[in-house]
Amino acid sequence: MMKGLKKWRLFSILAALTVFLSACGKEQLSTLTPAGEVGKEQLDLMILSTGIMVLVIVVVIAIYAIAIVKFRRSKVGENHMPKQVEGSHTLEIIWTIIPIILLLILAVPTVVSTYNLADVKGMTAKDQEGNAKNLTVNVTAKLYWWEFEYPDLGVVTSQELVVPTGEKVYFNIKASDVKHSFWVPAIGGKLDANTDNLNTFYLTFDEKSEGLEDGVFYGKCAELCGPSHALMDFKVKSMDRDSFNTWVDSMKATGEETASAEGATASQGQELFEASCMSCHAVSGAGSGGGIAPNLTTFGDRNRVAGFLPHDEENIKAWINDPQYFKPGNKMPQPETINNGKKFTDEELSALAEYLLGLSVEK
Amino acid sequence: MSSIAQKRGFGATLWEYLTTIDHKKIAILYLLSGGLFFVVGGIEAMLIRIQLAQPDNDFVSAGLFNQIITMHGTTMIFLAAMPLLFGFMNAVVPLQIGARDVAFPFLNSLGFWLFFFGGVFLNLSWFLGGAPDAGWTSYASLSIYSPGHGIDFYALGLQISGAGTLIAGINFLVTIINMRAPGMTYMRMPLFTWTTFVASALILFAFPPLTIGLFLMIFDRMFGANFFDHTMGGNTIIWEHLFWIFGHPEVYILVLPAFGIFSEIFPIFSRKRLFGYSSMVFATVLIGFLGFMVWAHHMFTTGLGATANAIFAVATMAIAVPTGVKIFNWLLTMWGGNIRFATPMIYAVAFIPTFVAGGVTGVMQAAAPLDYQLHDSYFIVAHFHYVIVGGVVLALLAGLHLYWPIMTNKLLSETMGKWTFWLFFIGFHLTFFIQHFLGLLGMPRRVFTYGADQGWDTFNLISSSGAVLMAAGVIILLVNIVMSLMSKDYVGRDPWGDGRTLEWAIPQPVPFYNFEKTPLVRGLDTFWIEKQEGNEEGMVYAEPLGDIHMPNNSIIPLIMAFGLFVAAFGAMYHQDEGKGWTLIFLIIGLLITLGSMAVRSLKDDLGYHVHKEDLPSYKGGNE
Amino acid sequence: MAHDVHTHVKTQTQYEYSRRKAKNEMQGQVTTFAIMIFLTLIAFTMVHAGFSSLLVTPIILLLAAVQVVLQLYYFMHMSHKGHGTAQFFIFSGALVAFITVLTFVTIIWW
Amino acid sequence: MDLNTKYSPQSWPDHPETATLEGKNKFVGFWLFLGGETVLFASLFATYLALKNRGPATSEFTTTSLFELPLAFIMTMLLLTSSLTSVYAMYHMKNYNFKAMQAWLAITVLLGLGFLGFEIYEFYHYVHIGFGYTHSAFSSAFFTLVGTHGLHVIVGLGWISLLMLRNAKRGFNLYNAPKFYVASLYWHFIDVVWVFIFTVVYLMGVMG
Ligand code: HEA
Ligand code: HEA
Ligand SMILES: [Cu+2]
Repeated sequence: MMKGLKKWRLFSILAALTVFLSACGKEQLSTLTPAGEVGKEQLDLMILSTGIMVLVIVVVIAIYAIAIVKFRRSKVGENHMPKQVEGSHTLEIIWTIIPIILLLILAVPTVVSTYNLADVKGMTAKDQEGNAKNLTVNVTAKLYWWEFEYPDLGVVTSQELVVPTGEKVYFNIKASDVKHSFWVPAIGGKLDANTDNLNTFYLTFDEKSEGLEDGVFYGKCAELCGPSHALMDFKVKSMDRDSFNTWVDSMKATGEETASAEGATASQGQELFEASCMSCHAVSGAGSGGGIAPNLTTFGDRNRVAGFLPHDEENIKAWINDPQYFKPGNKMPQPETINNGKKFTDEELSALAEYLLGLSVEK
Repeated sequence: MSSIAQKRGFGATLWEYLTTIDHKKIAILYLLSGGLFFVVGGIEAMLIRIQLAQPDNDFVSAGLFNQIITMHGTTMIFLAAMPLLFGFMNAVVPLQIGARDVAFPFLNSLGFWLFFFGGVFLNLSWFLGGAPDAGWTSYASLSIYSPGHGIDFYALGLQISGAGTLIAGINFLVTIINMRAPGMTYMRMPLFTWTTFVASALILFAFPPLTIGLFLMIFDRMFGANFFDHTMGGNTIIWEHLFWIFGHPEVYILVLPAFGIFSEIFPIFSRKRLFGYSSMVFATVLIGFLGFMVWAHHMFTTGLGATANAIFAVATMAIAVPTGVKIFNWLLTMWGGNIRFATPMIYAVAFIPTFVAGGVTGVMQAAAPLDYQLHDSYFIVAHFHYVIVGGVVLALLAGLHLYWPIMTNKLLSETMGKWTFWLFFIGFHLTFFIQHFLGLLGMPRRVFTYGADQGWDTFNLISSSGAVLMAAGVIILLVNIVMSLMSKDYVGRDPWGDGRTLEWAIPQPVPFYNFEKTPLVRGLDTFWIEKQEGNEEGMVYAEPLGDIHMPNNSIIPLIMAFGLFVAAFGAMYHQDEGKGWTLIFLIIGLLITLGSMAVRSLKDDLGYHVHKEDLPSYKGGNE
Repeated sequence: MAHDVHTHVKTQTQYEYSRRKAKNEMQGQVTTFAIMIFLTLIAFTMVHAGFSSLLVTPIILLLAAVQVVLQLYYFMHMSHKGHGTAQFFIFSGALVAFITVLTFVTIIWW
Repeated sequence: MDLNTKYSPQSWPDHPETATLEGKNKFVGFWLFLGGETVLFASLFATYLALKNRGPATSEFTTTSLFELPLAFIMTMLLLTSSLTSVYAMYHMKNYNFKAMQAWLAITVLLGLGFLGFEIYEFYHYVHIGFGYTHSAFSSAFFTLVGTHGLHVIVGLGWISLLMLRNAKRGFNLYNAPKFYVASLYWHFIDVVWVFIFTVVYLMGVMG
């Protein structure tokens, strides 16, 4: 009776906790609200292991609580001399066997899932015409930004990964300077970007990101990589296959026509950009990776500046004016070094901002 | 006898401590410097929590934050937790096994001074151009890339103090193997001695990989080698492996002695023999053994492949079994006992649920696919503070209260002890419980700040406020220590009343030669047996009173360690532009060290004898 | 702690006996040495002869292991009594060493 | 213990190295240290194996092009023989024959010096042809592994020589007997490591 009551209480506490947590967690960021098969598999494992662990804790606490209540000195008397028990083989066996069983229950799905999630055979699968069957993205992590190259599609972008929903997307992950780690908490667990080898895995995106708070999933760098490690965020846009195809086509199109700016200010911005920024930043989404600075083709479609600042003119200007202030240690030159020793004037900054905001493939 | 009762001036006392090779005084040196570093590491922790108390905080800058977390982790593990444990091992183990001192008193002192100078060297980085900033794990690509000398301080400082640790480890092993009193078989050794033994064995095998890893890093950074430079054929994963081959056993090096302390406390304060002694010993050895088979669980996301991940996942889970055996044995020790809630026991009682909570999250992380989500998130931070603070630090605090009378012949205040406990304990859970959820909500570790749009504000604030309570607890502890040192309430031998092992049988204050006559051990819990049989003295002896041979004090260990300290500066600075001349420091430093070694080995130092006529229980004649 | 040194003067027979024993042992050591040289020669010759490395590698590693055991047990007297601790720690060290090398040749990839 | 106690061949214990507690401690402590050294060298071997033949694309040095068997063979013979001579030295320590022990130790040192000479020549040669320490990951790993062994040889030589000089006038006592014994253990261990170096680095290297 007592026991049943205790259990019931525990469950209600757990339930309350779950509600509380899902209310707190952000859907675009929390591992507790997975929007992909991989993340779901991991959450299942988490629920299973949490269950086992809660069981272990409950058992320990129960024995423990009884022991310290029943055998306290104020209860058994100052001079009580306990029996000096040596041990008990039966008990020893029980508390060896039961944990082993619990661990086996956890170990089996762990091993199965380890192999499942490492299965990247689909990466090399080809259809009849010899085209890749599945989408592969090459992720290159660089000091504080991310480059996403679609080798089979001839498209490259940065800072915002765009993926189709409902299919496996394969990733080749590598770092170009120091070690980073690629993590989209709401989609699935992470994989390191090493400097010396290529890592591969897959993720699936089951939900369109459109409905989310910012219209994107949040991605993180999860390996300390220098002062601005905390700011090395990226975003993920997931869309249905048709929209994705459209996106790819418009990206490809940016390779043919050089996007010409509309309006006088924007044109001034374009001139400035071509004089000072083009040597590092590309504004064409067609091609392959390896850029020394983020590809800005989709800049107007993004929802953050430099991965973390709110996406508005003010912040763009402030960023260009002093990138080191916002992301210490990043590789973008201060304006003086690219603008003949001078800072950009406010007017020039506005022009650049307007030009950049006009770079878009989605609008 | 009269010779030790003399009152000394400050200078003489200082000199005594600088040259001492007495394990009891070295224990005090370890506790003092470990305590100092604990406060330093604690202040760094407070800075971390202040910075993270609210989103977009700019209390410290990004670069500085990385230095703070690196130094917090490194200081706490290498310079606080381990030395404090060494302090207790030094204070207690020789007494527990009925030995006159450790096997190599001279090396004992050398080990301490190496640790000390290594620690000082590491912390000088704050004042000499910036501390290391690549995390306590110092992964190779970042640490090779990191400008300035921070990482050099890390590599050289840990190299020096690591040498000290290795020496200390070998010393304890030999002490326990060779110096046990007659009758003290392995299966009669108190558990703190057993855990010291196994932890020392882990040190013996775990520190060499770290030594090599650090050397490779030193050579890469200071002498142009290419171990970790992939453009030259190097490979950064080598560092990860070497670090964790050391790093995982390291966590058991920390926690096993902590288990040992608790295994002493439960029987004393339950007035009952430790339940399942032999299985406790077996579990200790097994944990030590398995500890070497699991290191890659820190590298699940490195990309070692499914097979490696699966093997290491299952191996890691296996450690839960022997650890569980220990937990249940402690519970059953209390069961049917007569539990007295003195301060050490409160810590022990609080340790059980806390450590189990930390241990089971460890098992969750061992499930590799789940760890893909948890790795490098705050969940990990929560896990290891639950096991480290909830296991090791609670044991250190418990041990301090428990063994204080052995070291000072006084007790710490119980009232203040309880205040410290409650503040620290509540603060601890407030700080770290919530961090599990921060991790699940996607917060990576080692971030110097986070945006207000990430939904982590409240939890971080709660976490930071808990840290304040912990600090308050520590401050009360410091007051307690100072007040006890100033008081004159001597308590004498066996102040807890239920002491069971030899260290409680020895007269207080402990004479510098420990036991007048080597005791004879007649069973497990030898003091308890003697007490039960009404033996007032608490001990029987294995030999008649005789002259006692004692080693001489020596300043040489300090000088040897200092030489390496000087050499490290030379190694570090000689590559800087226009500072080639500093190579001379490397040479001078090494000469100091080698020279003092030569002096040591050329001069026969045979020690001296305390004549039996001068011993207190000498009654004339030939006994 | 000089008082636990038990020196006693041997009788002539005892003395001669232990001299003889030491001498026999020394002869054994020379044999051991001859075996070690022989093993080394085999190893070098096999490599020199240019057999397939798939065949030779395991054999020379085995020869090395045998040589090391000879060094440890005979030259370093590990076969004598009182070496239990030494054996335990050397073999533990060898185990850790083995695992370390094993991982470095398997899961550090390119 | 008393340094002035004089021993005769008859009163000299069978195991002088472990006749005192200090001796026993040294003996056990040293074996433990060797256990740690095993792991230390294993880490270096492991690193070497992982980095063997790895270098920048331009590097033309490989194990097959660098290593020569005759040199390795001579070095092996020198070191193996020196192991035997140090066994002889310990044999004479047991027999309380100080002069003979010193003589055998002297031979050991000479053989060790010979080994070292060849090693220095080898290193010098590699550096000379452009395979220096900083040349590639392979070179760093090679020099660090073999160099650490070489450093052990130097330490061993220094140690044994110092012991010989220091005790030349004193002869045997129970204070220095463990020291001689432990130094000889060290010397054997250096040989143990070398057995793996010649097998793993040179023999397996020549095979490619
Ligand atoms: C004292 C220190 C200590 C201790 C004792 C432990 C104990 C354990 N640790 Fe922990 N760990 C650390 C310190 C410690 N750890 C540190 C510092 C890190 C992070 C380093 C860094 O990255 O900076 C870390 C990280 C870490 C990771 C890597 C996470 C990651 O970075 O991705 C993993 C993964 O497997 C892990 C697992 C475990 C396990 C399984 C145990 C087990 O030993 C726990 C066993 C105990 C129990 C399970 C509880 C009692 C048992 C029972 C009551 C029986 C019944 C139980 C079951 C059936 C489950 N630890
Ligand atoms: C023994 C090990 C140990 C101990 C005891 C602690 C203790 C604490 N640790 Fe930490 N911690 C680590 C080992 C340890 N830690 C490691 C290894 C890391 C990883 C580092 C890395 O990522 O590389 C880490 C990282 C780490 C982080 C994550 C940083 C990050 O990833 O960004 C945080 C954040 O909350 C934290 C907090 C704390 C707190 C609040 C305490 C508290 O328990 C501290 C309590 C102590 C005090 C509060 C004492 C203060 C004393 C005073 C204030 C008195 C002052 C008085 C006078 C001067 C007279 N620690
Ligand atoms: Cu671990």
